[in-house]
Amino acid sequence: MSTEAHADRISDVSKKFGITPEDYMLPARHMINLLNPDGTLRPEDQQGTEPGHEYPLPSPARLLEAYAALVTGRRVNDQNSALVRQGRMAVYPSSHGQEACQIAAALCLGENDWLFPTYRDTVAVLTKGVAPMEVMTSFRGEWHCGYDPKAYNCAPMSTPLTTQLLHAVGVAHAAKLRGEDTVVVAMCGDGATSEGDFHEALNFAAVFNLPVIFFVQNNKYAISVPLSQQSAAPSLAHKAVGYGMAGERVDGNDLMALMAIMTRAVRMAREGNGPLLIEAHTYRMQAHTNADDDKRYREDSEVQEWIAKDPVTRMKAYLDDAGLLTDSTVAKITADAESVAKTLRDGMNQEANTDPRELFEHVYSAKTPQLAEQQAMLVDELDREEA
Amino acid sequence: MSTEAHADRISDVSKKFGITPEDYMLPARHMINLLNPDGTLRPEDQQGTEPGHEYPLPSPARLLEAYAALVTGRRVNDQNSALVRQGRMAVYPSSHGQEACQIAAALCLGENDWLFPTYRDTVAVLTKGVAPMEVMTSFRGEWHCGYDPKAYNCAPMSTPLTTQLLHAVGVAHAAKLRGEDTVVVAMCGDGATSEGDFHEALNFAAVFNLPVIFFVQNNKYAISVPLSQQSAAPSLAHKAVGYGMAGERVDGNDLMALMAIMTRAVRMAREGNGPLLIEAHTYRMQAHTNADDDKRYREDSEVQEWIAKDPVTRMKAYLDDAGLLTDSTVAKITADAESVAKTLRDGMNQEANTDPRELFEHVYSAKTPQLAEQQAMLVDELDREEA
Amino acid sequence: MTATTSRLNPNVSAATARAAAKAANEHQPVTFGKALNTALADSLVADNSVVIFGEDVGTLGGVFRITDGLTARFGSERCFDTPLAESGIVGMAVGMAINGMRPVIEMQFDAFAYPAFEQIASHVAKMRNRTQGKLNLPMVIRIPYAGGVGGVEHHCDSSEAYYAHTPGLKVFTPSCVEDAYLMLREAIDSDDPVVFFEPKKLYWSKEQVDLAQLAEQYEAKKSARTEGQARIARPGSDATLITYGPSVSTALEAAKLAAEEGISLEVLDIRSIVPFDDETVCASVRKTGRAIVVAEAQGFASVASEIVARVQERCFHSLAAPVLRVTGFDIPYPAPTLEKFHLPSAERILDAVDQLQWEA
Amino acid sequence: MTATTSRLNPNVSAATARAAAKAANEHQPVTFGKALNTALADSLVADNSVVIFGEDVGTLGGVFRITDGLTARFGSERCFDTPLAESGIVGMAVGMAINGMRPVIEMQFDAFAYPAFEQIASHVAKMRNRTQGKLNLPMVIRIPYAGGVGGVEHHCDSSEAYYAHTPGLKVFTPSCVEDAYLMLREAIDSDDPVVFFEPKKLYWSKEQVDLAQLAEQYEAKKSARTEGQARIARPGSDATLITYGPSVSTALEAAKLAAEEGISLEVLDIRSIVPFDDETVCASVRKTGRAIVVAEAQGFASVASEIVARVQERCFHSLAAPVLRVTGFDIPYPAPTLEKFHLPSAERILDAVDQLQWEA
Ligand SMILES: Cc1ncc(C[n+]2csc(CCOP(=O)(O)OP(=O)(O)O)c2C)c(N)n1
Ligand SMILES: Cc1ncc(C[n+]2csc(CCOP(=O)(O)OP(=O)(O)O)c2C)c(N)n1
Ligand SMILES: [Mg+2]
Ligand SMILES: [Mg+2]
Repeated sequence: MSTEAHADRISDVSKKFGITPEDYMLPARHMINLLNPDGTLRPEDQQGTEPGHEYPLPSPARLLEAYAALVTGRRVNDQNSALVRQGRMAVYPSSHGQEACQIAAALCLGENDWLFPTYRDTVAVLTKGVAPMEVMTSFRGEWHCGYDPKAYNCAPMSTPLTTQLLHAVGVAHAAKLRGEDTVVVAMCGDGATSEGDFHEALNFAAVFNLPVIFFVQNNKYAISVPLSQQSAAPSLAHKAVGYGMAGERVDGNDLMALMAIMTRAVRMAREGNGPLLIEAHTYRMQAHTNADDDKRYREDSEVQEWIAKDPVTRMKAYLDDAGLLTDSTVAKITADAESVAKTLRDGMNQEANTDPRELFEHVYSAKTPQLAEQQAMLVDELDREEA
Repeated sequence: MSTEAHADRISDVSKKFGITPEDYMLPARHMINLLNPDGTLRPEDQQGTEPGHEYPLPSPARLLEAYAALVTGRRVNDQNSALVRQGRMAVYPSSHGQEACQIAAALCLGENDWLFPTYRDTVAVLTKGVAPMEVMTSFRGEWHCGYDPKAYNCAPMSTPLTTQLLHAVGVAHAAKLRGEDTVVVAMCGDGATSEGDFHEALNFAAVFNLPVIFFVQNNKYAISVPLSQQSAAPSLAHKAVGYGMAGERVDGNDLMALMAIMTRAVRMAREGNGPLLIEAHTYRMQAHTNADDDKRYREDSEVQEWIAKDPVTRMKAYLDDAGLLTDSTVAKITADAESVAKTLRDGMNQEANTDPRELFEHVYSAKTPQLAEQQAMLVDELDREEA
Repeated sequence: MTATTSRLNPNVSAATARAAAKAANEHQPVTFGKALNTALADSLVADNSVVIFGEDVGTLGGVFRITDGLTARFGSERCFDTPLAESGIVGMAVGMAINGMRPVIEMQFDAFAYPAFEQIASHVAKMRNRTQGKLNLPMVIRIPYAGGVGGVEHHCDSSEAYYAHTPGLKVFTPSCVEDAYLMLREAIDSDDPVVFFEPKKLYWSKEQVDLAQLAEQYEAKKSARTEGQARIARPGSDATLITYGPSVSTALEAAKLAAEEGISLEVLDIRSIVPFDDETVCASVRKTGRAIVVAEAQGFASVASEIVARVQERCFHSLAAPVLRVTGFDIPYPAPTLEKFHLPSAERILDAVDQLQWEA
Repeated sequence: MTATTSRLNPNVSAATARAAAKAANEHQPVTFGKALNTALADSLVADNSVVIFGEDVGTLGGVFRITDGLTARFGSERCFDTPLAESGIVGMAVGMAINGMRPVIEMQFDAFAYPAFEQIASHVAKMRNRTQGKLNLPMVIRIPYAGGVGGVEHHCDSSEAYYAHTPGLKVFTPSCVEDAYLMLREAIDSDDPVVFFEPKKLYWSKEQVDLAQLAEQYEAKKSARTEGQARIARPGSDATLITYGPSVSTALEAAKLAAEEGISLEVLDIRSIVPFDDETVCASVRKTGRAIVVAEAQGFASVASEIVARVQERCFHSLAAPVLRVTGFDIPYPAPTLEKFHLPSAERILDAVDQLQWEA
């Protein structure tokens, strides 16, 4: 049913752009990059755009909104890392350096649109609107994901790599069958693209012509394994054509480019043109998690090089130059970020609130006789202990 | 370690061809096709070849050898289908119409090279040299694959779809580590390309720069599901670039084109240029197996159209025109095919030779105490029955 | 032998399918397969959120024809084919269930569900728990399973233990036509994910059952629940045969033979492996004092092991003999020519009955 | 609580790794992890066909550092990283084993082996049988498993039952430093595929063991075989605790506490789940007349169920009480803050001991 529809869509779109379907689906020859590391706008002929791969610049208001989220995202990353160092949080996979990707991925979605994040996408989840302490629930050692996915249209942060991409496809499929125009962003890392589920998710999305944007944060490492050991492809975005969808590469530390690409991607997906694959080139500035020792597998000099490409300073420089950052704007942005950080500090100082009796409550919609028995045994133990 | 080696190889090869790596990896714009359905050689500008995608014509001797195998392959398919109709074989997934693919895939390999076939690749397995009755063992309801894979460098015909592609990668990897120049052909169908293992196998092969040729027989159906429901890609060969390898489409009913492509592919793989993906366009002329009813999902007229493209008549017409088929050659080819068919008929008339005691013999290298106990129980039952 | 296996090949033949279609005719008995097909159709009618998908379930109606006619009747949005990828099918079902649907998906054969194992074990089973009950996954994974049909390798696994061992999944398996209908409807209406095992050798078995009446009773909530309820398939007093799925008919055959020798065997059809009906099982064993668990799957660390363990934990002092097992051997499922030696047979069950220390 | 879990995070911290490295120092006791690392190194030396691969096992030395230093010492052809794909890793290992290698592969955590389930169940387990013994697969799948380390979801599953239920696989799990070394060497030298479960909470546990001497004994075939051989971890006479892997230490603790109350518990470490040592287990239970099976995994259809079933089948008339189980609950593995309530504890074992009908 829908595949031919999808192929037709691709052919229509590429015709509209005046290029071949193949040229539409293959990524532009160069990565899309609008801002230089120093925050200056790149000359048009160096932005990487070409026919069919052109992305309108976001409005100043939109950029300011994104920048505010970026500052908060950075603050949250660093606050959480501090909480881990202080022993108040069990584990935290920081996305320091990758915040621009996560802001763009989440911010370009509408309220009814869904986000499918991974363990590293705290900032995206926050940006989707989930309350800070709810986002951090699982990292502090509680037993559940902390938020109601349906209240925020945001799935639990997924740990088994790439599995969540298929759930994203399912959510989009259900919406489509009901005639809703829900767009879904499904996130994963460069390493995760090697898993079979990545393949199956992209294929299903294309065959059923579903509005899913697969957003890959290529941060160059999967724990210790560098990209060159993960894939021999010219780029991860080159995988798209093999499913019959368009792929694009973007500078993942360039919030402006990310917003531009994601805005168009969401619009095109919503208009029924099927899935898209976006590969954002970024870098994991810190170790995989606090438990990792990245000195074992990469040179500090490599990390240092990426400091100059930092997404926050880059965006700030642009907005400063453009005269968009008044003192009061800066103050408000900083205060908002601090307020989120404070919420986290205060929240993490509270003891986690967990009752062992709850272990049995949500395994099934109603407790099985077996679980009721096991719960009774535990309750008896607890009662005896208390007595 | 090896990925960069692989990328370098691709870049070297494409440079040698005077094209970009991307153009080398993407399939030629048109499917490679040397012979018309009527057996005439297509004009050079209609063969689908282009720079970097050129395939030297096979020698007459080679073509004759391939044609002889083709005639045998067809005869075997039809003999087996007859044996099924007569109730002398349990099940047979015929490759009637696809024989040219299977001949080329197996015939271009050297003796030390390995073949990884599926359930539909009887003809390829035969062509690799496995004795006819050994090939057919599992289809007649015995419990093992029938042949010694190491004696023929031919894996058991795999049923769980696409899983065997990874085994092929492993065999190539082991050979490479030992410095052997073994080439491996791994076969699967169009439907099987949707499985996660397909993705993982191609990726591993490219990352480790292994001499594996992934040979997809795109026969347009996976049981009842047509290609359009399986993939929205411009072609299955377009998947190659996403792994950093070259992909090519070929007319799978054109034995000359297949031999030309496979000869170059095996040579290039052996020279260390890594894996390749070949998509052969063919058609499953009969039902999925004797148990299937293809009238439920396709029009007979579609099947009829493909009769005109038959690989056997096409090749025969070419060889006839070229004066390569003398009467004595034809007689020898026919006699050889008949002799294989007779072997099958005679073999299938023998009762399958199976001893229930053997159920326990090859589960482990030595029987566990548990299996010894279970075997004793069965032997006791059998003894009592006989008594 | 080969002739027989050809007729019994796991892919249902065209002739068999036509026979099945005929069997739907009112005045004829109904097949197990038709009961499942009707349960699917009735569920599609009853609940707009039910969707059916998998490999070959659309136009073809499934290799066993269990979804026969559903695409034609309900359209390709309610019953459709997917690309060939089991993890994809299960994963997409998870997403659809998150977003308000009740997916009923088919794994073509038992061993072909293994590629989906991560999705099932790490997500289907755990999503509700992970979200404190905020996301429930009302989905059914249908798996044609077990042997006795002359199927080739990978087509006859009894894989129920893998799922029964995984907390968060319910595991059902019907053994008669009425249960095929009722249990599938219950599974689809369940708010929990159900792995629904269909003994493929029963697809063509027939019984005189009025499906329309059953549907009416079910929808009026007048039919008895099957979840967590074992069924006394045959009452008896001397020993209990505890079994399920494809082995129920074998156990009944054994009980009939035993009766001829004056031994009265009670046969329990577990039906719902998870949740498990300790009550019915223990009541029977306490009454008879002897028990044998019968199942096709290899015995080691199996559902049969669990039943033995539970029974002796709970009924120890009522037991006159150890609880015995008659199961498949701990070997890969054998090919057609040998499966009869592997599967529990009435004779093997009776041998076990003989070992129940009657002299004591 | 969170502070504790941070220290015990499943990804070994840099500090822990340095501590482990120090522990290798001759005059210090040896960690379980170091014993595994040494077994790998010694196998690489002893047999050129041994190759080690998986996610992060190369440069990093594995997230638990079990492969630490192997790439540096043996080169990246003997120990190397793969792309992130577990089915790929297992499938490639199958091919390498077909072509003369002895692959030793690492699944990063228990639940991350699930994507490879089809390769393991349909090929690793069955290739020998399918080829009448022509192809054997001498490969080891190392799986760090079980809990007690404050790990997050998917990092603490006890998944041994899935593999133990699958004929064709051997399943080993060491519980002490000496066995870590010996059993891994035996697994690598085995001509059958072995799923090798490493209790991750033991990685940093230390004992005074001379690995060099152990290596010498092993290579001179002077060390006792561990395959199919349970180990009496503590002799006793009143009841038998049957256990393995991470629960052995808990059982020993319980036995110590029981001894203070005058109850003598024998502790059996099963070590080799498949093949199983019926002899040692039954001898002990026949002697004591009472048994409790202790395991971390959820109990339903588990290895513990199997052990209970076997023991009561074989020792029925020696039993003074039902064989009891102390296992994890039938729930998804809980998060760090709650795992202590889920895991078998010495107290819970002693409660079970109290229920062994001593008055009878
Ligand atoms: C199926 C599965 N296998 C292995 C792991 C263990 N693991 C967690 S994160 C990780 C690396 C992921 O790398 P990438 O996808 O690039 O994401 P990043 O961590 O860089 O954001 C691995 C191997 C897992 N979570 N799931
Ligand atoms: C993992 C797995 N899933 C499902 C099946 C059942 N099955 C056998 S053949 C087949 C269709 C395969 O189609 P394709 O790959 O195109 O090969 P063809 O049969 O056309 O040669 C299916 C679904 C299987 N063998 N393995
Ligand atoms: Mg990464
Ligand atoms: Mg096909």
